Amino acid sequence: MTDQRILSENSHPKPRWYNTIDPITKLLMILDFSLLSFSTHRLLLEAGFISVTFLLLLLSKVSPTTLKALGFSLFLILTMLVIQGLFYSKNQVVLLTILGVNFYKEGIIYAATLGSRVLVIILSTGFFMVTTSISENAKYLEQTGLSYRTIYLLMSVCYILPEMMRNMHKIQMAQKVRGTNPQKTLMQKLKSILPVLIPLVIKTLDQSMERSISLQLRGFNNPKRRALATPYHYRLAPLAHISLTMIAILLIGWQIWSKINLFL
Amino acid sequence: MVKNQSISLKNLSVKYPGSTAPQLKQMTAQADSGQIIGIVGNSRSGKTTLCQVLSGVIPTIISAKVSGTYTLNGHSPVDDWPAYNQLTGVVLQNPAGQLSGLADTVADEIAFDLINQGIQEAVITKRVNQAAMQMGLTAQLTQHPESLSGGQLQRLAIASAIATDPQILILDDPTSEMDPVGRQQFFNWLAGVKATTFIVSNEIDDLCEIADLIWVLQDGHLVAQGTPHQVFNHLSANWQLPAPTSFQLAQKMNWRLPTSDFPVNFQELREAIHATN
Amino acid sequence: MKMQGLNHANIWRFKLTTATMTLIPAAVGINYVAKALAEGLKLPVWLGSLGTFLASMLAGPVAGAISGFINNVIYGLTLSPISTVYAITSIGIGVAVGVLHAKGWFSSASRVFVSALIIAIVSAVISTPLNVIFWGGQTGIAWGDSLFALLVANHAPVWLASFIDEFVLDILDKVCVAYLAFFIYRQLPQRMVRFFGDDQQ
Amino acid sequence: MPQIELTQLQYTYPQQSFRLAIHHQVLSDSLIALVGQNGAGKSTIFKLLTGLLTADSGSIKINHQELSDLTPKQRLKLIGITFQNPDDQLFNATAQKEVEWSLSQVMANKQQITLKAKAALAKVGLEQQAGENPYDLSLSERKRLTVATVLAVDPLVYLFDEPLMSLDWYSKQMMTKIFHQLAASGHQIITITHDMDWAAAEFESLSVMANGHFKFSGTPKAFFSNRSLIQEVGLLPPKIMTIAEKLGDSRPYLSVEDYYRQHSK
Repeated sequence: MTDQRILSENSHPKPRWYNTIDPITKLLMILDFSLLSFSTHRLLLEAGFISVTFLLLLLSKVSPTTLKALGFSLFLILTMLVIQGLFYSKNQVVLLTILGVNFYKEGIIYAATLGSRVLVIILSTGFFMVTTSISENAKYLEQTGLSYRTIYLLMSVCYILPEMMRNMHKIQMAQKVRGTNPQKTLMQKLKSILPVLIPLVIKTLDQSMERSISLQLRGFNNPKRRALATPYHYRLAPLAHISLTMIAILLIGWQIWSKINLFL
Repeated sequence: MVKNQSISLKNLSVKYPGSTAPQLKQMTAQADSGQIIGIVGNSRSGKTTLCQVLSGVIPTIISAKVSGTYTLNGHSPVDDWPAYNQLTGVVLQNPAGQLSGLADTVADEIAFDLINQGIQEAVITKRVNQAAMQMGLTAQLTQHPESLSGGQLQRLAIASAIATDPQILILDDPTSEMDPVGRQQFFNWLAGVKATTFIVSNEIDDLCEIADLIWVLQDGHLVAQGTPHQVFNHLSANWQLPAPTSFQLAQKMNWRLPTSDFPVNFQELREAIHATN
Repeated sequence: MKMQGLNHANIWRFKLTTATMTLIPAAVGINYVAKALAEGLKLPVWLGSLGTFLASMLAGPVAGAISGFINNVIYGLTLSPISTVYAITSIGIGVAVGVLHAKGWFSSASRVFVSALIIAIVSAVISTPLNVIFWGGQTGIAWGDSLFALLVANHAPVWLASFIDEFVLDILDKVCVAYLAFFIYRQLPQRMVRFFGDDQQ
Repeated sequence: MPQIELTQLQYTYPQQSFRLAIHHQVLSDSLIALVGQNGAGKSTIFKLLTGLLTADSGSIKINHQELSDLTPKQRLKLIGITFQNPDDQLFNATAQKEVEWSLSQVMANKQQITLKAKAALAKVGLEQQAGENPYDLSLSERKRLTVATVLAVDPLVYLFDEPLMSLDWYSKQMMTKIFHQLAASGHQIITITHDMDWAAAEFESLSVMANGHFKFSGTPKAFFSNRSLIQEVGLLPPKIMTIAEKLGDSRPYLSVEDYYRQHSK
């Protein structure tokens, strides 16, 4: 959540090209790209989707969080290539042999297809992650008519978390100077997190109680509440929403239709 | 003396479900609108519960058994709470828990109450700036609320409460995390406030300078009410409260007012010295 | 105010009160912090559902399910995109904990173990198809995946191998989380339990 | 009498401009109030003394022993600390167990632990609450409980960070009494506080910090005589001095008692 945090702090004055795309359009883009990548088995097409989403990300900005997410998935994809290349149940044709171990073509292709899909999702979500701030999302969602309650549920954790992390740090310090027993077994380690977790949970829940009272005192559910304007001017939002939704419906419909055709 | 008793509590009792003893017991008290009422007492004496009743948090948000009658400035916190709530500004004990949870800047945070009331944006900006100025937060308006210190968070909570220009202010220990200079500034500001103000505080000296009335709570009972002068001239050891510094000094030096009472704030202290010499 | 104990018919009645509204993001935050703590201590478990457990125990299965759902959506949109799809698993966990807690299966240490088993099964049953769709059956945890590789190499069906991979990981994780939640819940002050529990009545 | 010696001590927080730099400072009085504005470096000193932070350079000696040479257990027995917010540390099911937990870090005898914990709770007036959930206690009581966790271990040096903050009067009186008892029995107490009335009236010595340096160390009387220094470090004199000044008397007074003594001569 660190990147969104930084973005929200310096809400910069000059809008870049991606600021003219509204958050819902970006979310629908994630959906469409994911559906596209799931509707094909052709690796060439997948490579195309990866390139497009990667380009989107490059043209906006690359953040450490996205890189971290990518790094983790790339590692998993690698193990997938190994496991499936070795043991996939439909393996027949040997693709290559390393140190006398056979890697099969079918398994490698299967793993590559799955891996590509994952990458498309990560890259398209990464685009959303780096180009919208929490407050922009919150304001836009409220403008589109979502209730403050729902927005609070979805967004406030991003605001609470930094405070929780700070509290956790304070608690860890306070417990450290009271002494810590050496831990070896899983049981000991689990016990050792209780001195941190219990104060943290109680503090966090206490704050939730207080916030719940405070929000009501401050009149958040007053019917007169007016949504704030978003910082950016969005272009063609309704058109983008309709067309992207149509694409999504078509893709899902096509998938269902081809599945039904299998049985006919 | 004829009093316009527009704050009136009659036999007010409060008991949380599941607890054995009531938190407030048969409280009866009066005050005028526009007065500053200092609420003092030891911990567990019922100060926070009283603030919650006065703001309507009990029983509207926290369930509890409430009996007796109470009205503030002619309004009841129970009859139409949303309407009553618009008349009040409330600051709770823990400043961090009062943040809206969805504001990027101090300005947005102060504006929250105003946005909820559907006020025009131009008016909001003006009110936010005013409230921030009164609490000395103008330089922090564009900062993230997270970056504030405990004392600054308390001032932010107060700024948010006064931005809507409430008739009634309810402040539960609003200076606990402020440094001495900040606390002094706050009490100087409070002295000039027009709204009816209830303030819970351990700062006896400051309360005696600015409060019109002091309510002393002990174990859920209202054991004393009156002007700071009356209350501290009849201080009981059972209440476990300190006397104000002026009082302690005058008592040591035997500086008495013409009524032979001791002074409780600086102005009275000067009178007492004058009367003694 | 209802004073007698558990009323089984009531646990599904749900209204998003303000108390629950502030509880849910806190639960998501607890999930996140617990996960970070487990990673920091290099524990072989995730602990990332601790907040969901507590939300279910405090405010019922629906609150827990929403916590779980939002947890994965937020996690997916900010840190790890694929975790969004496991929102379904989190919903399952939230519901299972809420029901088990309401039926008294979190009342003693021995009962908690049974609860943890049931929750682990629920979690593994929902996660397995997702693991197969996205990762060919793997979980991404080294020793679980080596088990998976071993099973697949010995011609076990992918579904079974994947379920076993997920379940062995889940059982350890859910037992740990269930006991942590059990200890923490017992230590919560009564005013807190009452405040968040009021919603169910 | 314990003695803390800081020599050429330097510490810089990563990515922050604040820098602590202490040329040479000896803290040897038994009751020391550490005062200064927010960000002056008071908490940093505490964190360095408890090993939560490691200095970039320089040395910290407690009773001529280098702090970094101590084992964690030795350090616990030498130096104990309570923080501002009691809720940052309480996690046990009862007050009694909370104190016992701290004791179990330095000793093994269960029977002794139980007895020592009971005695510590009695010292802070919580013997009646021994079986209660710490979070069911009031804030003042919770704060006293954290003091009991340190009292039980009985270190040579006590560090208290804002021990009076949000305490009621009764608890403040009790805390003051405990401090004096500790000092009388050969312990050293260093307390961070914003409460100048308390620092002036009850403490033997004041150490004043500003911008990461020690600006003053000496008696409260000497410090409060120096008005320009008080202003320079951003502090206020005790209330009694403000009252006296408004009455046209600008001499330093540490308490009402002090004023009375000087005027009845």
